[in-house]
Amino acid sequence: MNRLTPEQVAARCAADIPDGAYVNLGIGMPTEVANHVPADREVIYHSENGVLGFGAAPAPGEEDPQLINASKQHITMRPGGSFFHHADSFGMMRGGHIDISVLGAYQVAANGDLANWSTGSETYPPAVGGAMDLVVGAKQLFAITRHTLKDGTPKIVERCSYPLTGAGVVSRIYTDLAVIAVTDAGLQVIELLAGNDFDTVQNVTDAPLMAPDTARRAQG
Amino acid sequence: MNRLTPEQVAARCAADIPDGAYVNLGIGMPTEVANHVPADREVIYHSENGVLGFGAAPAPGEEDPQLINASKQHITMRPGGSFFHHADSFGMMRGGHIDISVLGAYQVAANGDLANWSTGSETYPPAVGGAMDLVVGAKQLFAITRHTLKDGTPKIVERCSYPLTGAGVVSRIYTDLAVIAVTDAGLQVIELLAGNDFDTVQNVTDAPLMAPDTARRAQG
Amino acid sequence: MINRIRDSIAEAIACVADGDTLMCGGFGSSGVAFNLMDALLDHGARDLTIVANNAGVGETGIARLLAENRVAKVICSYPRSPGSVWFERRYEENAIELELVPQGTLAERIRAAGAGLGGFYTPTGYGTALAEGKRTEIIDGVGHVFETPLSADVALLKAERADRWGNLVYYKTARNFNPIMATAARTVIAEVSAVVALGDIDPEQVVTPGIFVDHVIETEQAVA
Amino acid sequence: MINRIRDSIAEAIACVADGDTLMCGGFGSSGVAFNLMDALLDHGARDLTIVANNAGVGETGIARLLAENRVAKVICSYPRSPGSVWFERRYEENAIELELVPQGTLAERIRAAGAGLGGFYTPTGYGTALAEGKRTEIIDGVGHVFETPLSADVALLKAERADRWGNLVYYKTARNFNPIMATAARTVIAEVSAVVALGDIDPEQVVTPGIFVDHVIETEQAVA
Repeated sequence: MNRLTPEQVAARCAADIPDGAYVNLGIGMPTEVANHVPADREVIYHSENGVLGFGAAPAPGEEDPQLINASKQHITMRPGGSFFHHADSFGMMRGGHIDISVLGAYQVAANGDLANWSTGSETYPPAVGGAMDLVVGAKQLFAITRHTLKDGTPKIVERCSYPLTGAGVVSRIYTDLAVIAVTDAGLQVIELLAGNDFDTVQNVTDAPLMAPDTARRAQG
Repeated sequence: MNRLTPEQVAARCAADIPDGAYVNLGIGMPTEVANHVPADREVIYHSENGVLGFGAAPAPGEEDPQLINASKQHITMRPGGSFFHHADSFGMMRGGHIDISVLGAYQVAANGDLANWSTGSETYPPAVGGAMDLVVGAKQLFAITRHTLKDGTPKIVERCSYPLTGAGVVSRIYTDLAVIAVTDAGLQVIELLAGNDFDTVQNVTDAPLMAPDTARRAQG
Repeated sequence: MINRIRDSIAEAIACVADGDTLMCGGFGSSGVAFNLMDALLDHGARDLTIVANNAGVGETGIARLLAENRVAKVICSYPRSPGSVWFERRYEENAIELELVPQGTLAERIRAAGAGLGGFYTPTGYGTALAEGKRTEIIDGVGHVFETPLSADVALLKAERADRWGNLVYYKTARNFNPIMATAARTVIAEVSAVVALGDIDPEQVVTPGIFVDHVIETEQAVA
Repeated sequence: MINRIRDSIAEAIACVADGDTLMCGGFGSSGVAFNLMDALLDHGARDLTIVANNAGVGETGIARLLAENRVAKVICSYPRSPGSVWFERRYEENAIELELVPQGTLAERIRAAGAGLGGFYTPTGYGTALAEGKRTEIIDGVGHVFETPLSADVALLKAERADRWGNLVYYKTARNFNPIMATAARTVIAEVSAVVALGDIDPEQVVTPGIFVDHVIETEQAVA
């Protein structure tokens, strides 16, 4: 089974972000998306820690330790960017001003449920960050994640076993194996990635998937 | 009966504002107080419309129509001043960050009740502005007002007949006839102004006053 | 390419519909989008609800809309000022509805809408006639009033400078309600004294990030 | 004459007492008042409640206070990060209490305290484990959680420049929680990279007006 690299998944997700969109990038794999904006588009990225209009990672040696994204990675600013404090930053999110939120995931369920803050462990501390604000506030929510854990355990599941971040909130899933739309009828594969066939991807997915062909037939 | 001019009342009030105080000046006579800061003090004035650290009125010809106080009069800025929006401005007031609020009054009662927003008239529109935020948020509240209406009707009253802005909120009253402290025992005259005697002032006051001598005896 | 700058003021305000709720920035005559409000008269919208601190003075701005009978309701804190002749006339005629809101509560209700909150408890107004009929609660021994978010269909703002992303900075006390109203309306229109190149506004100094702004009109109006 | 500038960091933090609730600005390692937090170790305060976005990484800041067993409770949104070894150890040992708060709710609770509000309804967290035991309400068809204001005894902030009135400006994403924490603590202490003359900060650009600030310490720490 072939898998995209995290950079390739981020680039595939970036390709679906339209010109002019305001997009929050959450902690983890999502922050990578800012490095892959297609050249013909202007996308304004938002990070929870109080910045709009940031660009790609800086060249080595040009890092500013006080200019970071949600993952605490160094970023650069684009002309037109702005800084603001945390209450204003989350007002943008909760208030419905963000078009797309790209979030990491522990698990995404067939109904769009998202779990990404707690494993329910007594000893491994939970960490919620801005995820719960984004799931209630952003107009559209993309989850970006490896398709499985390293041991092969599916992360795209029939029902989340971890505590939920939000119920029915994810509309698209970008993994190293596929792009998947969450629909009322279930998980619709939009695109198989890295040259895998449908059955290969279905086999490492806990929830039933609909093949790309099914989509075309349903639309036709 | 002699009366101070409004400017003289404002100057008398300003004389009681300590060095380093943050002081909100409300609409009407209070805004005049900023013109009378004693030379040995630094007082930081706040106006509800989003400014801290303003100074006296500008010289004729130097007015900026976009730089105004709560009374919509032109002001000047002192070094160290700042501008901010209305939610931040009222956060300062409601959040307990203002040391003294100087407010105008329709009526002040013997128990510190303040009425300054509505006459209860069906046809004369009410106007509340920031008064209700100040009475809950400022650490100390000074009322500054003419002692009576032009027809002689007392404004310092046993009980307010107009709808209240706040109950038991005023600690000091500055009028064209007297400086009065609101105490648990009632209205204590601190200072008779403009050369009037106690009985003259009591005669145009609806509530019983305690003479300055009484205060000295009580303290002694 | 993102471009919030509009050539025509009529195009910028075309979205206003009869019956809309409009937020109008300003405190007294400072920070008022007079050009947008004049254009609104030509546009013809009526039966409007106006959210603003004041209700206009003289024959300009909100006063002019009141004079032309375009306003059904005013939500404000201080409708009566020297020169607020048209508001006083309409009020006396019982031709206009007034929702009087303490100024800080007005600001906070607008902010709450912009920040996606469901409402808040404030001590402001507790025990007064302005809290009558409202839900109240004693919190830590202090009486509080429950207040709901206040949003609008359109906000008409006055700012000093803008870039094509819609980033705004303001001028002195003309800032007032404008930044919070920018967050709370479905469509946000700003008239500005000058449009500058993208990047000319220092990111540390942006007051209203362009995320909140839909249309920008450059006016000739001098501010100082 | 108003002068918020202190010569000694020990004098600036002398007010901290055992059992205090401290707000610590910062997001990751940006905008953290590391010098004030180091001084706090020498000061000796213990049994502290820390309000911050993170719980420290490596051996600095909050992590160092945790290592030295000065912290009884952490109220934060994201305690676990690469390198948050001391928090993870104390958590595993059950030696520390954690109140996990969604980041936007944390920010809004802090702001509510600073702005004198009694609490607010937010949709954030509704229906999740983090809303368990909290009062909820359906507002306009959307589930909301009631959240209370969060204040502190002392705030330890990092800013870029200050003047003697205590006006503060920040630097890039080092701004983060600092301006709202400045409003919500009884005593506010800021370490700054540079003290400038009164009037050198443009009144349009002040982010935290001095009204919120009690003590300012100039540090040698370079920020860029």
